[in-house]
Amino acid sequence: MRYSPTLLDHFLNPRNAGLMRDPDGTGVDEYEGCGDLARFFLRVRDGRVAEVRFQTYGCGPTIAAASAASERVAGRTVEELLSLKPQEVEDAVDGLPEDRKHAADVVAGALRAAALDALGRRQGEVG
Amino acid sequence: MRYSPTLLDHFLNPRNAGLMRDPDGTGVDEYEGCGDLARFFLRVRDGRVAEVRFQTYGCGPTIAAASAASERVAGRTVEELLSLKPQEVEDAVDGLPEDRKHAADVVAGALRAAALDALGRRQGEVG
Amino acid sequence: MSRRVYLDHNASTPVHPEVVAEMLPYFGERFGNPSSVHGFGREARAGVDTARERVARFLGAAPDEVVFTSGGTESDNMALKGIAFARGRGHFITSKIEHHAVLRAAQWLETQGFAVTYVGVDGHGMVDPDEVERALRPDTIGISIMHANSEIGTIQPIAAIGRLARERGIPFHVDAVQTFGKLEFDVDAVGIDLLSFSSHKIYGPKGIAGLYIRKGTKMVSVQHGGEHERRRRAGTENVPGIVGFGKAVEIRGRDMKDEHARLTALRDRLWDGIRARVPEVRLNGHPTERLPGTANLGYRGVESESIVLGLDLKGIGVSAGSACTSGSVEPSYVLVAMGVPLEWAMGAVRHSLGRSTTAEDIDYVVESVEPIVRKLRAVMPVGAA
Amino acid sequence: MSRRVYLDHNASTPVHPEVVAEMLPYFGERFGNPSSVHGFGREARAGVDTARERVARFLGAAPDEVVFTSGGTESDNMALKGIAFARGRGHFITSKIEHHAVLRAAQWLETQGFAVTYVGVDGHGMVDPDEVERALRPDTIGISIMHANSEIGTIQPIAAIGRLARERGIPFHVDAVQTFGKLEFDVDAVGIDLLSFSSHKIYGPKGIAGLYIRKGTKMVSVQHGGEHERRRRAGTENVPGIVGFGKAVEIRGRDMKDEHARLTALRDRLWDGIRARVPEVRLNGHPTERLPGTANLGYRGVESESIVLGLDLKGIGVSAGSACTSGSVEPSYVLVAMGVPLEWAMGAVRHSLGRSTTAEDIDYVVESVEPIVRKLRAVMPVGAA
Ligand SMILES: Cc1ncc(COP(=O)(O)O)c(C=O)c1O
Ligand SMILES: Cc1ncc(COP(=O)(O)O)c(C=O)c1O
Repeated sequence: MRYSPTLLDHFLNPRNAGLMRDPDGTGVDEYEGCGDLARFFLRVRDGRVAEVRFQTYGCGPTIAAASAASERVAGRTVEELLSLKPQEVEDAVDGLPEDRKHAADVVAGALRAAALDALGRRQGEVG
Repeated sequence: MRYSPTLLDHFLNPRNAGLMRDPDGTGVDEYEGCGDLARFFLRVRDGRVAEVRFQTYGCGPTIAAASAASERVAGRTVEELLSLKPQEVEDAVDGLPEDRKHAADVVAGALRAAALDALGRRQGEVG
Repeated sequence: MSRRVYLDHNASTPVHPEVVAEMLPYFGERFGNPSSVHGFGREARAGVDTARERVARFLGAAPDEVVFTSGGTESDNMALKGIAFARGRGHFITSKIEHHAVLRAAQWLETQGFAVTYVGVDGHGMVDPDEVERALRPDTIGISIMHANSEIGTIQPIAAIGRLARERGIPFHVDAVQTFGKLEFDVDAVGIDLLSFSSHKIYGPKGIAGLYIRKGTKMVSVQHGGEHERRRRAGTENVPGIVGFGKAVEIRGRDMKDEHARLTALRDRLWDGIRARVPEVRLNGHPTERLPGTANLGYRGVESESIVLGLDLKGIGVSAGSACTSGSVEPSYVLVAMGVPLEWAMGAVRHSLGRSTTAEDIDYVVESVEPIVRKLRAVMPVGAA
Repeated sequence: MSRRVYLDHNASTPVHPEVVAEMLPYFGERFGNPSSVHGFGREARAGVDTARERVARFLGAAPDEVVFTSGGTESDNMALKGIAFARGRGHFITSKIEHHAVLRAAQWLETQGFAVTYVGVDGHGMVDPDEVERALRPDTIGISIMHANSEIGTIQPIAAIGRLARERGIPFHVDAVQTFGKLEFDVDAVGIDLLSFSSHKIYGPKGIAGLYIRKGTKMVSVQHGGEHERRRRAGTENVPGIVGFGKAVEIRGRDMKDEHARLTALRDRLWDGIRARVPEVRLNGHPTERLPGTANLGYRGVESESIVLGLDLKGIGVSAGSACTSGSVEPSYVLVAMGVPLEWAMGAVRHSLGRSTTAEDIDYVVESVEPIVRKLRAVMPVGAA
């Protein structure tokens, strides 16, 4: 099998999958040319990620990466999330084959977008 | 094996191979484009073939065909020999593969040539 | 993963034990080069001759009309290029849903100055003979239409196309890699001049296939070298492969009919079982004119590779209609040509059944598919695809 | 015919029992298509990967520089045509004694507008690197020189030719079908860009071979279709063949050196034995720079096919230097290029030794040859040839 046990576990039993009502931030990323898509929803409390939800369309690794990342980022500050690297997402699923690296890209991209959205809304509130 | 037992026997133990001193007729045939060559020597008594000798250069079937034909034609009249057909030579070795039919051609050709030569000499003597 | 179910017979098949047994002596004992004139060579040659006769008998052809090649891909390449280079210029007609071996050979011929028309297909993946007729040009030198497509299994009206070709004296090539040994047909009745057929799709070994070339068809060889295969395909013959192929064909002649009925029933059991449990699923391909063991199912809004992975984790081997290679998911060009909407095409999964497939296997697959698709749909954004 | 002696290893070899054992599981169990992503496909892919690594290690190459093909003939065709069509026009240099796979591919390229120079050889069958240098043109796009000739075994000065090619940035192809697994060499040290090598000459199965392509070499594929072999050779991989080939190469890495010494001694025993008993016999090929197991002997005035037949009837398999096909005896083009006089060339017989060859075999052959040649000479017209 070209995928790690961790990846397969997240693929078979995705954590935090689904919609979120009234999120504090949402973000989407799509892989250029590829149908793969990830959408993240964040609930933020005291500047930290209190709850994460996601939806994805894509091959197994994308689903698994989204699930693993959703666990990994819980509790972080929104600012930290702004600089989330694909490598960290890849590490969360114990590696990705060369031709599936885009799974980490699209998940990290969607999470950064969601963090940016949350930050924007907060500043909106403050301002 | 693509050759008959008869052919192989003649190839391994050629009958009547060799030169003949003062023959009454000799004939050669060579296969066009192919190095295969047969030369026959005839001793004629009372218009009939009393003794045959041959030399050949060529692949196994040619040697065998020459040997088998040398036995087959002994006792025939020289006139009969003039119309010797390749098929009869082929029959004498119990058949030839398609790509070795020329063995019968070259042997029949050389025997006909030897018969013609013998006939010419006889007429020369008479005239 | 205790249970394993292989439903990818259109990709490749396990070699029949009788075939392996037939091949074995040709590795260590009858190992000669068939071109050698000595006894060792003749033993090998005899094996090749027997196999050629078996294949020819199956096709209704003469043994010297059969050329052995290294695979279906080579056969297709040889057919198209052999016709093309024997004529130097001209126009081909083929279809949009041919195997890549035909399509890419045709595309390459276009770079060499040949012209090609690619006819389309209808919603069931069927070529229209009238469209082939309309595509004919005065300089048409070849028509290449596959017998059945590997992805959807739709069986083409090759007899009608063969008539067109024959009336005009145009060589007709049929890629029968997916039907040879599965359907009965006769090269004369159908008017076929060249026919590609392969071993590893019918329980023979990989690395061996054939091209039928009707006597008198103007062809040149495309692999140059020694004078093997009556100067039509250079290279030392793959003797054990040829011997095994011949045996596989012989076995198919024996088993084919019963298998046809059995697989058709199992294939329908699969489709009926899945559509009873899973919403928004469709059958891609022709409802009746279809390979007995092939069922291509499209799950709306789901990505097919994730279904393949889910089934793989249950020990089930099926293949995805779309392929995600290095980051770009391409829907199948066959489904696109059929006009299958993208949200269905991206979720296409091919099940292809074979000798070993049982009703229990099918039921296991049916039960496994349902939760996988349900779970995948649960993580998907609505209307994403 | 109780005793059987096979001295035609340059034509083909029996598959090593360890190789057969390695292949067997890939017929019935690990039968998947390596392109399939599921478990059945991955098992097959793993076998292919291991074999590729074994071959690469033997060559001193990277695994992705190795492409598997269906035979030495295909490798040679792919090398020449792949270079040619990647460039569209240009000039090749090759030799007059190449295998037909190279010669006829080159001749075909001439019909497609490419130019070819065929350099000659000396009396030992050796190409002169200086002649290759003189043949160079500004538009030279490829040099193809074989490593060792199958008929005479002469080993070419490929390192010197490789230097010439490298200095000018011209791709250098070496047909190593007869040396791969028999001689040690390193593609980097010799400056080789493309190398043809084959399985059935080294106790691997028929129907599988390879082409080494140095990274960065501009090449196009010549068999079009799917994206196998990193898009360089379309067609489902011959998995058992590849696996067996890999094993055969591994075994050669282990046995090659000892075999080299053993076969050289046996080959010399054969030559010494025959020339002591038979008058007017010569050795064709280089006295020292020669394949260990190859002895091509010429019997003056005798027709070689009849010697082959005579030995065949004693259970001995050797091959004729001249071939009588459908009524026309052609002396070997290799011997002709070497300037061997016709009355010697027509009587050339090749003995090629291998793993199973023993000293007893050699002595049996020596004893068998003498009476055969003597009898044949007895029926021959003096000075006929
Ligand atoms: C219709 C068709 N043609 C050609 C091929 C090519 O066969 P191979 O990959 O064995 O060369 C296939 C294989 O899937 C096929 O299905
Ligand atoms: C030097 C050389 N090149 C190429 C080939 C062709 O190999 P194959 O006939 O296995 O395709 C041979 C086979 O004898 C050979 O000796």
